[in-house]
Amino acid sequence: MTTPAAQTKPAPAASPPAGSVPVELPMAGAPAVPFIEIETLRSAQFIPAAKETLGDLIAEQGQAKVIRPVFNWAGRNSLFPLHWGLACCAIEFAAAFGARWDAERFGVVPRSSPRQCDLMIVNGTVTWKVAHKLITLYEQMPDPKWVIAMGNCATGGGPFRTAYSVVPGVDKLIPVDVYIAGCPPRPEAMLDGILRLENLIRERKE
Amino acid sequence: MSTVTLFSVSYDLSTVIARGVASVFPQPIHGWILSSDVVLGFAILFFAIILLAASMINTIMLIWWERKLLGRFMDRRGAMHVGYAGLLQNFADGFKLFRKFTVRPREADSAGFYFGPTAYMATSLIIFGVLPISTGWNGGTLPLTLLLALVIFSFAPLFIFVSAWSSNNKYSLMGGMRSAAQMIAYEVPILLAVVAVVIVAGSFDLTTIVYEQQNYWFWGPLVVALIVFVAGMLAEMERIPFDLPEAEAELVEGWNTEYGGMLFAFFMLADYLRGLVGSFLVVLLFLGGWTLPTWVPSSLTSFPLAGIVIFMVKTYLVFGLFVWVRASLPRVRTDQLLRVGWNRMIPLSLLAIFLAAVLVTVKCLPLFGCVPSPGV
Amino acid sequence: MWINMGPQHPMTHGLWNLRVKIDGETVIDVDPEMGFLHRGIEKISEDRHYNEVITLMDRCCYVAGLAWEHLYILSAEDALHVKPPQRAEYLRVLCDEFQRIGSHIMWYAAFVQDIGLMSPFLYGMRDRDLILDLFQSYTGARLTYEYLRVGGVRSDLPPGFTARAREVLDWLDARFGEYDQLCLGSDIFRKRCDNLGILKASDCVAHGVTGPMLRSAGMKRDLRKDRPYSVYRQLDFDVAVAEGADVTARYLVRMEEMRQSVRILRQVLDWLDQNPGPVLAENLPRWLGAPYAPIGREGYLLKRNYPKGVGFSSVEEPHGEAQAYVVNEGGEHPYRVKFRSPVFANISAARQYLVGYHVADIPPIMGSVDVCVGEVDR
Amino acid sequence: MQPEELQARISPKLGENLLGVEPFAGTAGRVRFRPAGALELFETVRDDLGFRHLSMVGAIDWVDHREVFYVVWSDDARQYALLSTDLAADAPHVESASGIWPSANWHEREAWEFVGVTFDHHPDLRHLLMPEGYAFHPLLRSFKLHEPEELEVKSRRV
Repeated sequence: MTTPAAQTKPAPAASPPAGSVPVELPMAGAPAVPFIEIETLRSAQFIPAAKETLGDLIAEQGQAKVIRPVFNWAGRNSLFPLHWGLACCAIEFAAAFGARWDAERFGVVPRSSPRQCDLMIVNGTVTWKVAHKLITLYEQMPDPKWVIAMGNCATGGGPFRTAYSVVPGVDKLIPVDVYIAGCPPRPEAMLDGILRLENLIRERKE
Repeated sequence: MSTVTLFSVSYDLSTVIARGVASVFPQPIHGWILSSDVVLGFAILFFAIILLAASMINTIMLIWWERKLLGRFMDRRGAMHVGYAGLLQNFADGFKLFRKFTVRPREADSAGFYFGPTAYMATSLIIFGVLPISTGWNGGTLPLTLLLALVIFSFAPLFIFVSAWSSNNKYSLMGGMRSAAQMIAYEVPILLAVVAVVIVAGSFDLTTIVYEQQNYWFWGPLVVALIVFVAGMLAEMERIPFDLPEAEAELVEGWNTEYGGMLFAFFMLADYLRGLVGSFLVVLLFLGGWTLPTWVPSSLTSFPLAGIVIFMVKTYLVFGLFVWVRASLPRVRTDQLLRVGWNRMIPLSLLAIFLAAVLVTVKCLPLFGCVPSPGV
Repeated sequence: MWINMGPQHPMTHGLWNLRVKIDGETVIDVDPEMGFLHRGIEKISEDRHYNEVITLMDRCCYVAGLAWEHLYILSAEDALHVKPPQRAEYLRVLCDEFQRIGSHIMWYAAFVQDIGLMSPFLYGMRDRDLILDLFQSYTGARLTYEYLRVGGVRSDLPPGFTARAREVLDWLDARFGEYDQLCLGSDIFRKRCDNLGILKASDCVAHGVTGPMLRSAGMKRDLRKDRPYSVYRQLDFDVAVAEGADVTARYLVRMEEMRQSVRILRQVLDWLDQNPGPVLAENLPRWLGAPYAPIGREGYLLKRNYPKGVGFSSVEEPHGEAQAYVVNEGGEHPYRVKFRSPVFANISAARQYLVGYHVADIPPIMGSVDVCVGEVDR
Repeated sequence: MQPEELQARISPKLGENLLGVEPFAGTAGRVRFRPAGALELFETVRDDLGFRHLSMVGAIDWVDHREVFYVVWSDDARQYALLSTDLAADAPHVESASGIWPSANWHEREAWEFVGVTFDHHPDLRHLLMPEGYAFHPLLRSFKLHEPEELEVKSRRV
């Protein structure tokens, strides 16, 4: 048994296939951790049905001044988050849907299937064991999609950032749009994060 | 009757537009455009478009109605920040889903994956063509509207099963199986309960059935049939306590687990369209359709479009009842559901038929008044 | 056919995976897969001051943070040879019992949603927020409190707390009947939950199952009675027991436990009203009292000479019996901290109470187990 | 139940494999035994002394040796007892208790995973909390934690 510190840098994998960037998931320098290649993941399981939906087509054909604001308005006012709970923040996530805060006021309705979601709220500590699943879920969500890192753990590992099994921040795995501070953030903070995300979408120009 | 109906409006509109268009063209085309067949065709088209738009808007309002009601039952507010009191919330949802990427899993069968939701949506919309909302709704009379509506209504399990199977997901498959079993099990009691209504009314035509309820509404004497019909409708519409096919806790989202974007919107809309149809049927068969009890002074009901307004108010109230059930009952299990369906519902519906036969034979019941002679 | 229920599945209420082998709709084998939330709390604790470990305890079980703080504190005090004042003990019991009600209400909210009852989730969250408000008024936080300390608690109650707490207790007492009406009053609920997920008392003992699951099998075991820690010996309450060992019995046990907790809390509030006093032990070593204060020569010496010790404690947490084993090898960090989570054992027996039932029965059964993944994975 | 009573009732069965029973706060006592006598001790403790409930199996790395301890509970005596044994550091192994107490199954998996103690004849000794194929035993003293900045994370935006 050698000390893990000595193995922080594992030997490079034997010539990764061209066109794919391996994402290495370090487990305190464990060399036995498998590589996942996001390109492979995408191509193996999911292919887009069509390059553009009918909605995209219409939006491109003109009327950008009318249709785009309408879709933008619709998109920001109906954010369906993925219904899952990682850790402590999930309790506050649930409380935000309770009677006192009622996130449904803003059109936020959790859906269980990632296909029907626009928003992934990473509400808790992300471990390397769940990292694969998290990326898969993110890939399963259809575009356009957003990610909120809720709480210190999802933002940067929080109190567990030194642990051998914890991802120091979910932005190591997927792109994050809004970070919410707090351990755990109060439900108001979560709603505030969602409203900030709505502002981000409002300013989107594409 | 000389009242303005939806069909007459669309016929007039069609005539006006046909005249305008025909005036541009020389004689042979001019005459052809003004021929009665073409005008009638356009009239039907306009009728369909108006009906489609009205039913879509009504469905979306129904979702809003359900969300607000559920919110109140649950001690919260429900959607309230998009539009006045959240009225525009569901339009936002719809537009957003329209805009979303539609993902098809590679292993999914493409034909079934796209055909299922589309056909589900289409069959749900077709029913609105045959349901009368108010007097003189349809241009002509169809003698078997009720039967036609129920037949179209019962196509759904086929399409649900096709889409569930072709999406190649274990949860979808289980949901599809449950859905098919459940809908087939509850078709039978629904049809039998309807037979009770038909025996009393003496017709399969929904308009006639409504007119038969001038003296008294059928919910009183046919209360057993009403119970069977409402329970069966809850199962057909897959709402709590019978929402096993999309039971969230065990099957994620049931048969629409793999559907996102517009196809999911189709499923969502079609579900509520069926909810609307179910409420329509309850109102038509048991609650007197667009009529009010005779003791209501006619001066109160003589405003324009009174029939439609009365009908829609009743419909929303009936749907509110369904929402109430949803807010207060847990979900049953598959085997319990089927057992209730086959062992309880069918005997009950047979009992309802028997009671209806007794009612027709005796002609008069002290509490409910007299039955008009069948077969008007 | 094997299906994966989790890690993202509405049934799990956390991050774990139940692999289920089904034949038609009947379950023939299950294999729980844990560890998606393993944060290495036991390892991190070896790198923290004794009081800093309390921070981790809150996050260990996020619905019963104070109970886990109490668990750790008891064994840490054993290992460090510290004794808290009496008022602190009562305050800890206050925390424990409020936490028990909060945790059970959270369980109720999640459980009824599993069987498709939607409204009680909202009612439960509404009532739980009242308890969290109370916590907030004296610990400053809603979920992660860091309130208990080695040698006592951090601060005393704010003025007017006991009156407000009594109001909340009256409100809750009235709500429990409402909950029962929504569940037990419904025929569908009884049909769904009776004779479901049966785990007999002998199986419970063999598989290490504790807490409400064990008591629902008719076994009267509650560490608060059998091995009274803190001041439970002075308090008057009954152990909630039910017969049947099924989901309904677990529901009944938890409901009765909440009522008993209200009873305990009324006594504790009375005592707290009458007996003011210090809440933190005096003459604590400096390195123990203030983790971030610079350790001077005096404190350093004290630490070096501090006697070694091993602490073992066991408390009746809302989910069952939790245990802690803390080894003090004479340093400012614990040498080894080991926790036993009740849910860990309860889930490990999953094969015993799931096989043979329907797929649709899995959510209510697992709901009745009351899974808190944080404490299983730690 | 007192430590002396435990000693008196266990020693005839175990003989020299029993190293002694010492008092331990809050429990009936701490039984120290040699790993060779593990199964006999477990059976004695469960069947003769009535400790039918195994609460916890834990392991500690004392650098020069490793310790495995078992916490058992008796419903009759309403008491806990600790059983503990010392294992050699180079190849720590002890007989599995999961045949006697089924609840030991997961606890032993965890102890193997984190402290590297092998349990002989365990039905299913695989990873429980860490992913399959994880090569380290994190709760060993030689396993050091580091700040995340020291980890090299190759990431890309998806």
